[in-house]
Amino acid sequence: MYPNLLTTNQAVDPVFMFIFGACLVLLLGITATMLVFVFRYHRSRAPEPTSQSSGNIWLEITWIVLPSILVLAMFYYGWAGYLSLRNVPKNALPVTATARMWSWSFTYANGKTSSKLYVPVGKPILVNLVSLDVLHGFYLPAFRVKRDVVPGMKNHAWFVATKPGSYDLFCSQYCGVGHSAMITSVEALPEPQFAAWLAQSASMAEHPGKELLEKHGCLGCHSLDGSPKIGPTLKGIWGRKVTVMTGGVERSTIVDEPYLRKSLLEPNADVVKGFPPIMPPFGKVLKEDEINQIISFLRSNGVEQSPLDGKKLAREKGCLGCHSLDGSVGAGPTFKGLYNKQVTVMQNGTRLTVTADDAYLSESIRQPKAKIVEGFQPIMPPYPDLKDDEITALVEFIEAVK
Amino acid sequence: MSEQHHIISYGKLISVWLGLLFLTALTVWVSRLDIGVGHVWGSLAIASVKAGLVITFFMHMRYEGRLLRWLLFFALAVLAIFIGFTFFDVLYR
Amino acid sequence: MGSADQPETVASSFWNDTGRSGITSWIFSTDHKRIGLLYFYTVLSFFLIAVSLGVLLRIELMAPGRTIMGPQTYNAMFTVHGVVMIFLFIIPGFPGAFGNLIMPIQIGAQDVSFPRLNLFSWWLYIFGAAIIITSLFTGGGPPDTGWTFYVPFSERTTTNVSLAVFGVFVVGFSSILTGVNFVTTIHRLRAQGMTWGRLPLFVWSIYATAWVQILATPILGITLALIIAERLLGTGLFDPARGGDPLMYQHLFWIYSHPAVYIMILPAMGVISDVIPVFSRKPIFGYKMIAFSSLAIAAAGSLVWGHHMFTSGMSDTAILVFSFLTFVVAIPSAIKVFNWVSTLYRGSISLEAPMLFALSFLLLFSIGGLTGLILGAAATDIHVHDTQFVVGHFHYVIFGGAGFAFFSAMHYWLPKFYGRRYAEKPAVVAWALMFIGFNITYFSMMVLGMKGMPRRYYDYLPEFTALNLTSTIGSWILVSGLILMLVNLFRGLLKGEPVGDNPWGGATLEWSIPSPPPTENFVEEPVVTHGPYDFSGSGIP
Amino acid sequence: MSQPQHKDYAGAKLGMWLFLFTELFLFGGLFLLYATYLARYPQDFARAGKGMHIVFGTINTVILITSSLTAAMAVTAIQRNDRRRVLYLLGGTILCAAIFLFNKYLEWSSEIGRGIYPNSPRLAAGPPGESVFFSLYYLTVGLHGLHVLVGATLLSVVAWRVKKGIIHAGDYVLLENGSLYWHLVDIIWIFIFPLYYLLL
Ligand code: HEA
Ligand code: HEA
Ligand code: HEC
Ligand code: CUA
Ligand SMILES: [Cu+2]
Repeated sequence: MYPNLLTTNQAVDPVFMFIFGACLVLLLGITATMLVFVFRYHRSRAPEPTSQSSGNIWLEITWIVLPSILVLAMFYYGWAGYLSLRNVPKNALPVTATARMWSWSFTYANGKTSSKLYVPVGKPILVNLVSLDVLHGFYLPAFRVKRDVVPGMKNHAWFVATKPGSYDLFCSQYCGVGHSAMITSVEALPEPQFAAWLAQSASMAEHPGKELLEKHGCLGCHSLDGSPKIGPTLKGIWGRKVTVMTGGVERSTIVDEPYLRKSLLEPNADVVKGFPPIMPPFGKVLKEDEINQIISFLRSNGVEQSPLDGKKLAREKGCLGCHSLDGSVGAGPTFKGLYNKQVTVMQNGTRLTVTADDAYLSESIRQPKAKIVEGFQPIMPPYPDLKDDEITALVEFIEAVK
Repeated sequence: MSEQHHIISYGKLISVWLGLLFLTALTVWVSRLDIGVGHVWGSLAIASVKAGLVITFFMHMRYEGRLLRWLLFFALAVLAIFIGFTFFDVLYR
Repeated sequence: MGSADQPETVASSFWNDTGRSGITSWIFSTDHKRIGLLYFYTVLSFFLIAVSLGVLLRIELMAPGRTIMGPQTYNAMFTVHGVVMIFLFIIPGFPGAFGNLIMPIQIGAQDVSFPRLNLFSWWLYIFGAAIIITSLFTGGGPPDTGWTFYVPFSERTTTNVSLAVFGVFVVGFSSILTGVNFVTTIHRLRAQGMTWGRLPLFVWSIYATAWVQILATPILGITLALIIAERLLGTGLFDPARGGDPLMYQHLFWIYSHPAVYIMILPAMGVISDVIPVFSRKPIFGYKMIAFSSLAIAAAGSLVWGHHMFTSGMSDTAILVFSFLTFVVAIPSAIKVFNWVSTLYRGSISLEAPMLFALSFLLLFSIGGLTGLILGAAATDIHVHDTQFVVGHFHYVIFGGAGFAFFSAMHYWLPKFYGRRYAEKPAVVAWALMFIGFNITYFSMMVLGMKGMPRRYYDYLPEFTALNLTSTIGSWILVSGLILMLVNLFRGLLKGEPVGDNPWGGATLEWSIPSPPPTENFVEEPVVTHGPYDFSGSGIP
Repeated sequence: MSQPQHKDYAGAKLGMWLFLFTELFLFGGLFLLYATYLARYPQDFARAGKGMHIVFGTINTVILITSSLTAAMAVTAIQRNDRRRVLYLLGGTILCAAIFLFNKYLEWSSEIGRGIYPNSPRLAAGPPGESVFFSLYYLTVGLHGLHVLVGATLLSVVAWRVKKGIIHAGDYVLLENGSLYWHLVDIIWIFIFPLYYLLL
């Protein structure tokens, strides 16, 4: 397909051959000479030394100059090969690899994410490396490619798979307990299959939350496009900082789930500054799951979303880097049979036993440091960008792992 | 004790001190000038002269044997290399 | 140690002719020989601890998945293994033990320049070691960062990194003081006639090492202090979120730690340069070149630290420079190897234990060094960096090189201080076991690395099973050899045949004084009239 | 023991110089970081440097230079066997050290009062280079302050020994080494001063 393309293997392997070859010759030469001398001049055969020579300037010059030339050649080939590793072909397909303790996720130009690196055969891939926490290493032994993934730094690597197949992808830079489990693979697919894979994304239905907004007339007072109406616009409301009047006192708060819920049920408890207290309470009108759907819609800022797959999420967010599904103990407790189990946890230095119900599980995900399961280290990172429905999906997924 | 010890007169020490004070004033004055990056090199140059004075007279280097001078030079050169070589990375990244 | 190990039959020697007795006559002694033995035994104890950890690491890796420990334990274990081996065994080992025991005698001095400082160094070492050991059992548990303490991980982990790092800091300070002491001693206390051209090569190598200790160790000190500051004060100097750069940590760390590998190997090369001529009864070939190449390695070796960072995202220019310089350092090592081999030519070679260890050093160090070339070349390092190949490389140079030289030195010099010697046959058997076991263990690791198995992996894919198992079995052979060697050596030192003043026929000064030496080393100040390898002048049969 | 306790004067001084090298390299690591971060954040460094108390810096420079003078004069004085004067001069050095540290204390309190200290919310909110600058500033100056403290203690011990007559015109290597150490502390400051107070 790209006959003239230099692959990373072609850049590196000859250098290996050359240096290994030279070293082997040297090593065998030195060993053989040594053994011959030891044998020939062993005290049993040579009771007295037959020479007291203490040097020979020409010999020494020879073995300064020759090795110098040799190592310079090694240096040169090594450097030349390295340059090809750095020269990214122009037509390379960009993919972003995100590393975190202890999992990989790959993002393609069209926004698709995956926990394995799918690539088309024969096309160079440019991997942009992003770390969310500590150092990791992006290592593809099959392609002789390695680059550290450094937080705050834009590193990249490129490679091309010439044959379809599955290749190991390791984390090479030590990054903590899950380091050796931070393994995934490169899946090289023939071009058409890859294109199909890339295009395939779950077809998205209209979000049920939006229908509810229409149905209950919310959109009469609130816009979805940022324009002001009687009430504040709902565009970008999630996470927004608002100033509200609570019982006549001014305070500022962040829009989150409890806030939205309260805004629907008792709209006049917190009134956004600059707006009249005229919104009716919806407590009698909306059912619990409808409220959840509305909140989930607002949370997604009106962007349509596919229903969440907890298992996929758990893999992508790296939960499975620490939590197993088969009962084995990793860096964190296993998810298997966790739901409704009695767990012993440490909270602020006191030991207590709790039931792993929905509330506990979502707290464990939101604030991992709040309750630490006995026998584990407080290393689970917080996930500030996990949205509520994602957490719900995760909890549901955990519930399902029996 | 076998070695000879040079005694530096108070007068000389005080003149070195005056020199150091003058250089301090100079470096503060230079820092007010508007010469851009020149400041870095200017103030470092003045600081080096000051350090040189301290080493030469206060620390008696002027009256020491060759060995110590060489060693000092060597140590400073190594430090300069440590810092300098790091710039092969920092400057070209 | 203590007076229990003291050979009973010796007359007046440094074992018994001091005023004090009991343990305080040791731990407060300023005699370089006693301090040397103190170092020797403490260093050896740490070696045995770390070696046991190494064996446990291998057992864990025997099969994929969990074998005997969990990942957190494994990570802590290789960290402690590395830290203890590097900072408590091999770096203080040569200068502290043999540098102290031998160097002053070889230059014809009664002691080092600052004997009290010397004792203080040992105490600092013990103090630092105690802190490191304490850090394993307190706080958040043993550190799990690897011996390199890379940020940002070392700043985030909840294990007891700060304390361990502080311990290493203290040990580093001890190493600095030893270096200062030795450079001064070699400049000031050489006996009459002991010109620079007549210094034994071991002294030359200790001299070069001492310079590295002086100039590189402070950088480690400040680097470790910065880790502590980052953890405790949150200075953010290496934290990208606050403008820091994690790579600057790596620069600082390797500015010390690459030269540090020469702290490990240079004295070892010195031992080899002393042992090979004696057992060949022939002057060393190219004395000047070997002496000079020690300095050259120390100097050029300070300029190559970047070769540990080829994949880190360092600039390509820096890779060019550091890769080039890495190859430059290989040249002085090559000179030494060729000169050692040439020394054998037309000699009269006797294969006793010290010589066997020395010759196997040649082989193992060459393998280790040549694999270093693979690592030094930019293209090939990319593939093998952070894999088992690197682990193989450095065990070849450190254990196969420095370690085997240490064993050679133990067999060669310890009889001098005990007046008794080990039995030859078991020593040879032990050597053979170790040599074979060593190659099985570490060669397998190099192959694993070529196939792509990363290092610091608690678990691995099934395709790596066979070689890992081989390596583990090799480590057991190695263990049996080591145990046999130590048992035989110490039995011999305590109960073995007495040796004369000069059992091997050496020409350096330590063989001209009684075994064990008297406290003041030389009854009258020696006047040196011939070179260190001039076997014709020393009246040997 | 037959070993005559003869003093190796040149050896002691060589040893001291070697030790000073190691101190230099200890600070060298911080200077290395300074240099590289200056290359990366020149603007931020300039802005941060403007916020420093140049008056404190200058006064402290003068104080340290003067303390160095008295330390150097103390060596001359002991060579001339003028022990009383040695004590006065060393006293002067130690006094300078105390004033220096006191000034430092005032300066730091004022900065901390303004919300400038490692990991402070103010620095966290500001540009990254500024946070790096001040972290380095606190570390370098803190380490230097520690050395001032150690140096002053050392010189006090020396002064005490001079008083006891252990150090005298015939054997004063301890005094000389103590003052060498003090000069090193001074030299380090001579570089810290322009780097943190005057640059850009
Ligand atoms: C005793 C310790 C020691 C010694 C002596 C050496 C010696 C050398 N080392 Fe090694 N090295 C380590 C200990 C040591 N190393 C350690 C501990 C690490 C890992 C650190 C970590 O990450 O944990 C490491 C890692 C390491 C790396 C980084 C690898 C990576 O992480 O990617 C590199 C890269 O260049 C390297 C290169 C070399 C070279 C070129 C030499 C040269 O000095 C070797 C010179 C010797 C020879 C060349 C052989 C003898 C000569 C001949 C047989 C004659 C013929 C030779 C020629 C013609 C050239 N070493
Ligand atoms: C002086 C240096 C030195 C020495 C001698 C050794 C010796 C050994 N090391 Fe080494 N090792 C390091 C320095 C050293 N190591 C360093 C610096 C690292 C890197 C750490 C890091 O990544 O941060 C490392 C990492 C390292 C790893 C890699 C871990 C990983 O990346 O996953 C492994 C794995 O096999 C290993 C194994 C061994 C073994 C089997 C030995 C064997 O040679 C041990 C041989 C054993 C014997 C000969 C047994 C003797 C036993 C006894 C005498 C029994 C007495 C015991 C009791 C009474 C309880 N070491
Ligand atoms: C860095 C490793 C790590 C990652 C990644 C991680 N966790 Fe955890 N998790 C832990 C650890 C360790 C604990 C136990 C300590 C604690 O309670 O904080 C834990 C505890 C939990 C608990 C409580 C379990 C119990 O037994 O009570 C839940 C639920 C949980 N995690 C869910 C998740 C989810 C969902 C994700 C991904 C979005 C995730 N974790 C990602 C390490 C991790
Ligand atoms: Cu991520 Cu190792
Ligand atoms: Cu190195």
